[in-house]
Amino acid sequence: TSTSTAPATPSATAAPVSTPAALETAAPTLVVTTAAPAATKEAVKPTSTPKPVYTYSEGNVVAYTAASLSGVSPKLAEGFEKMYPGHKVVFNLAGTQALKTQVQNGAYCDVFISASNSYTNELTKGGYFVSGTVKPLTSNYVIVILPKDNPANIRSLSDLAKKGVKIAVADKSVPVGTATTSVIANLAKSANYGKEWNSSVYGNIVTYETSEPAVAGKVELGEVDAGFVYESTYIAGKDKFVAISVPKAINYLQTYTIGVMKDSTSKGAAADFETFMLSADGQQILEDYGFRPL
Amino acid sequence: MLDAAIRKKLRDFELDLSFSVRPGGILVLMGSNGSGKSTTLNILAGLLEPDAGCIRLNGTTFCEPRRNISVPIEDRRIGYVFQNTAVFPHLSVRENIAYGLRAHNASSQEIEEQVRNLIQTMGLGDLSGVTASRLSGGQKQRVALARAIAIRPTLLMMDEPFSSLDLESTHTVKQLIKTFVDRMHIPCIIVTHRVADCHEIGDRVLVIASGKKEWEGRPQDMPADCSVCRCPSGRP
Amino acid sequence: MLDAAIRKKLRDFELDLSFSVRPGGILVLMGSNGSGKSTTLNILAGLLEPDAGCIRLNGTTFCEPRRNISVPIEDRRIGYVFQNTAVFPHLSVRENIAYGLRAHNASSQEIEEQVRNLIQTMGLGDLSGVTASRLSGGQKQRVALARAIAIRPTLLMMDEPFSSLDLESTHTVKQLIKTFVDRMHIPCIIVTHRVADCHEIGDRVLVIASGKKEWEGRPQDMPADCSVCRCPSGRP
Amino acid sequence: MKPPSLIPEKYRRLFLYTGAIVLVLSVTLYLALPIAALFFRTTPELFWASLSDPLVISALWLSLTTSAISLLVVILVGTPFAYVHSRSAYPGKVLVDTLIDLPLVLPPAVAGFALLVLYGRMGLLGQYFRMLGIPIAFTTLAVIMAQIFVASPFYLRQAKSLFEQFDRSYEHTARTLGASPLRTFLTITLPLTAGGLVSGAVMTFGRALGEFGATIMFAGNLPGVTQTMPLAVYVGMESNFNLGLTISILLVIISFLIMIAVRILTKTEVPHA
Amino acid sequence: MKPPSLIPEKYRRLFLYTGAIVLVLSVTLYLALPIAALFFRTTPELFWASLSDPLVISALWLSLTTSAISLLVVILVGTPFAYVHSRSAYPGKVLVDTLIDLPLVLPPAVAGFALLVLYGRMGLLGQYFRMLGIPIAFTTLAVIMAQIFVASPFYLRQAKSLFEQFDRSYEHTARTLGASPLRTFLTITLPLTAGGLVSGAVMTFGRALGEFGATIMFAGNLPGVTQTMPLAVYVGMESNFNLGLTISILLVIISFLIMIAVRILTKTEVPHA
Ligand SMILES: Nc1ncnc2c1ncn2[C@@H]1O[C@H](COP(=O)(O)OP(=O)(O)OP(=O)(O)O)[C@@H](O)[C@H]1O
Ligand SMILES: Nc1ncnc2c1ncn2[C@@H]1O[C@H](COP(=O)(O)OP(=O)(O)OP(=O)(O)O)[C@@H](O)[C@H]1O
Ligand code: MOO
Ligand SMILES: [Mg+2]
Ligand SMILES: [Mg+2]
Repeated sequence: TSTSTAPATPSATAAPVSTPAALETAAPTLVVTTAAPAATKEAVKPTSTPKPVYTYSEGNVVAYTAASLSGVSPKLAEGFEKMYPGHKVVFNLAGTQALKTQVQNGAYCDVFISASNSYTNELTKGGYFVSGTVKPLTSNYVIVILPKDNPANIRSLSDLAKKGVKIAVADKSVPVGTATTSVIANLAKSANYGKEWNSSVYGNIVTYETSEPAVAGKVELGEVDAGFVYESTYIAGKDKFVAISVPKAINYLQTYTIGVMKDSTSKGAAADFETFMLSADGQQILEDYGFRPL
Repeated sequence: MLDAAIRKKLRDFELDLSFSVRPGGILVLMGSNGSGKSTTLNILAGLLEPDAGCIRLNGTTFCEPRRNISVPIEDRRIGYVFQNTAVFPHLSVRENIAYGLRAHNASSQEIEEQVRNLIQTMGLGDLSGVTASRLSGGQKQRVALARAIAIRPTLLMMDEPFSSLDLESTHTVKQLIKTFVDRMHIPCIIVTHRVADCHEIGDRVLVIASGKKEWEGRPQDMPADCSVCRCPSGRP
Repeated sequence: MLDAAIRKKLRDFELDLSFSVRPGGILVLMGSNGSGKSTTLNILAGLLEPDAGCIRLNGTTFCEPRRNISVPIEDRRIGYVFQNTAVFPHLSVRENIAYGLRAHNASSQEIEEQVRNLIQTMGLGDLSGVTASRLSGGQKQRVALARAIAIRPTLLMMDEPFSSLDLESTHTVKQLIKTFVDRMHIPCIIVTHRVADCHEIGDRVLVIASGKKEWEGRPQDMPADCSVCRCPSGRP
Repeated sequence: MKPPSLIPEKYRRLFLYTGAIVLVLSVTLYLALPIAALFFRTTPELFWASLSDPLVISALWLSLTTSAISLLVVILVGTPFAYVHSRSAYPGKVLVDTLIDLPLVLPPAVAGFALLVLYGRMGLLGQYFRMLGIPIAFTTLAVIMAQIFVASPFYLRQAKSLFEQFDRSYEHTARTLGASPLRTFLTITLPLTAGGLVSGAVMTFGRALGEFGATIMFAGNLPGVTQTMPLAVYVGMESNFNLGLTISILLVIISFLIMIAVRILTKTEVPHA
Repeated sequence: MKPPSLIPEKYRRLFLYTGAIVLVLSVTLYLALPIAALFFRTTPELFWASLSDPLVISALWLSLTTSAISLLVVILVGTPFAYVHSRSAYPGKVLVDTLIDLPLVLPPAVAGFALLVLYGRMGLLGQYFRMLGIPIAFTTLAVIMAQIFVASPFYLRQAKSLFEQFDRSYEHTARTLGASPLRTFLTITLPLTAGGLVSGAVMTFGRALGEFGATIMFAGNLPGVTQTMPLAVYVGMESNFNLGLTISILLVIISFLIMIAVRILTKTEVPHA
């Protein structure tokens, strides 16, 4: 939309780190949950390998983190501090596109968690990461959420094209927005929907938000009838939303990456944080919040 | 005919006066500093509400707190020259004088003529286009006077109108006021500290002290022991 | 001794004057409205820069544009009473009078004493704690005078200081000024429109017209055809 | 009396002048340099390219029209309000005074959220508007409402304090000369406070033109409908630095032109009494 | 003369009063209702819970301290600047006047961006600061710099216009009484313009406290370092509306208290000449 131009290429192949969307045959239905992992309420087990080799002052990690991790971030901090007593992490949460711009203009951080391969690649090309530290972290599918009371009575993805339905999406400069754009394009290409559906859906969009949680917020308030967000947001907020899943075949699997910054002054702690995030404990927390393991 | 009876509590004393001024008559209001002269005029003009009393001009009640009557300031058509002149600083001399005429919807021809006359009579000829904030003290005073007279008021009140005028202007202005009041047949009140002014222009004098009437009468009857004539040195 | 020679282009004419005032002497400055009296005082005080000329007080050059000299206003120690009084509206009568003393770092005892004396002499006794914005016209004028005298100036200048004063105050104030100027042995300039004032308080008179000297001399020698004495009706 | 000597005086002036120059320069540079820096980062080509982008044009147009409407509403309602408020004593006046200030300290996003809670589809009032078939949130009307909410205090405060400090004797004189309260206001009070009011209006217009947080919360971000310049810049800048940059410069230039126009239009010097 | 009759006068008054009441009520309600609506959406429990959240506390503390520092800097530098500016004629004065206004119309995000382009690590000046080992962008200093940049015009404009309109004869009198320019300024000009200056300071403080766009661009959103209340609210609101809401209410209450404190502190009535 609007003024953004550049990274609008949703093609999964363009991004080397990306994982192609897995296939799933499920038809689009009003769902309680998709094939999402079961939310385990079991507490994070303290790891058996704490390595407090760094002094306390070295233990502060600044993590620039994609906004879609907002909900899970306190749990991640808790888990990290449990695994590495003495370490601490602070999150700067914003749309990946904003974080990227900040870093390119001199913002200091130790770890960067991106929700988009194209931004990861852009930063990698710019030489911002310690080489070899950039790793896939987790992944996420796009899903359509509706307010609990479903005021527009949306039963299927076709209903999104009904006249008067209000839809919120993220701007295509936001990773989830990129994913949304390609999901809608894929749906439009499929037989069930088509061009007309496509233009009606675009006609129903009332706002292009600047981060993923902002889309969810508009839905939660009941101000829009539907919003395109990540699965994780729906799973973590099941009491607030109902959802319509998008078949995996035509969905878009967004891959998150994590990397340690070259300018980091506490690379050790940063590496520890990355280790934690990729550890079983870290991955479990992400899964609990609806992220898909790689 | 102006009939006024006013009562108002001030900081240091209570103002309590009643007096009348006949049409064509000039009442000179005298009294030492802070005796309540300006306050009296402000009440007559409607800028201050009295606590009690009644103000009637030509049979119309302007103000009577007991009956909850108070005619809006702009409908009283009183020509009032303030002690501080209050010429409008953003308007030219000409526009200052025309202000009241425009407010009363005078025709532009009438305005033109009136203003020209007044500017000439007041000796403001060269200054008609000058912004009023750039005038000297005496020039401002003359503009304020011309402005008040221009609206052909039904009552004319002036607070120390000669204080900054030079001798020649004082004389001209006095003549002008006398002629105007006579021709328009309206009551007029002038506040002054100079006994000479009473004799020259007043036909009645009201001396007040601490808000109360001390003496009232014809100028020539003024007693020498009156507070405003008394002079410690004996020299008048 | 004040020696002044000033030249300044004004809107309608050029001000071009030179005069001297001896210590203890009172010069009465007269002239019709807009003749440049207030402007002259403003130049002496340093509020306006003259185009040319030289102002010297007791041997010190206050201002000489040619030599690029201009002593800051606050170092001239001139007591100056403005035509519009300019009493500080946010300060009480007492604080208005004390203002200059505080600026000159007088001891608090000295301030206390001076202020008490002046309030009494000026007849402001009951008003000492009143905020100056709530004073009557004449009361403000007396505060302005007391304030200027309080700093024991080396030159005293007053712009129509009696215009709003009642007869008694006028007399008191004149006495006060005469005594003060005499005792402090300083030059003094008073602007007025009343010929009577010249005789009562002045020892020299300077009459200006359109910024130029018209006549200068002793009050008793003032010619009857002088612009400020001339009166169209013949009555003085 | 301290005899005024010449040398110290000379040095004192030098000192004063230097101080004044340093002061003026530092304030000026602090405000000017970042803006100048923007110009260093773009090229004329990029600039012209962005100028021909229809989305930029529509955002610009939307911004200017909504801000102008907001300003108009604020002036038309706010001026009489401020006058009545400053001229009368009524119960709860202090409360109203404080309320006027509140939107100033409210983070814009919160302001937008508050508007949504009130006028949104599910909002306290919004549900009734919805029944009447009048949508408010996510419309251009919402953009204007958000701008008015966050920007009006700047005008209201200014107008209030101007009217409170205005010398009443001018108004009184005009009334005795036969002018109605309205006429007095229009011919005396207004011209003599015009300088300050224009200053307040400029602040209000500026705040409205730059409004972001409340707009995106309450009105959303839809090109052509609710995407004002700040939203376009924000969205654009995050992904495409240079585009954001050129739009910003465009906005700086337009702002500059508006400011200069205001300055010329209000050149009529209003002298002090 | 039109004979003033009594009945029409009575109706006129009624009409005027009704108009005035409607006016005051509508402005008050427009500003008050959205804020009141916020209170409807929270519960005391949520409110107390958010109060004990360390992130909320640190954001609150950061906001209050940075805004206070910004205000202090603006007052200390801005007051003498505005005075010098309004009292002297110098070449380029019109330009400086316009520059002061520019940050007003600049969308805050663009302002933050401009600061980044200048002081950022790669910035025109920032690279030299970096060599000196002084990082600016994305530090608490950047928060303050951003606040000063966007908020100072509100104070500067106000102070400028107050000083310009101030009746010089008071200053002149004080000078003849022996007061230095500084003393004159402190004892005469300042007390007589205090009401307006405080109003300007409140606007500046409010603008700094609510600053969002420039801060997130230039200083980032790092809890404890650069995450001020508006940023915390924004982030909080995105993930948890009720949390964002309660923080907002907290901010409203604090703002309200500050406003009332200012009102009480400046109660000393400054009468007009
Ligand atoms: N704004 C005000 N607030 C309170 N008291 C005031 C105000 N203005 C004047 N006063 C007081 O009211 C009394 C009457 O004042 P007023 O101005 O009527 O006197 P005046 O007779 O006109 O005196 P003057 O000859 O000095 O002009 C005085 O004691 C004065 O101090
Ligand atoms: N601020 C100003 N700007 C321009 N011209 C002015 C200004 N103030 C006064 N003048 C003009 O300068 C001339 C001299 O004015 P000045 O005030 O010195 O007269 P004055 O002798 O004091 O008169 P008055 O007896 O009326 O007070 C007059 O023509 C006046 O109109
Ligand atoms: O970078 Mo996000 O998580 O798509 O807002
Ligand atoms: Mg009086
Ligand atoms: Mg004069």
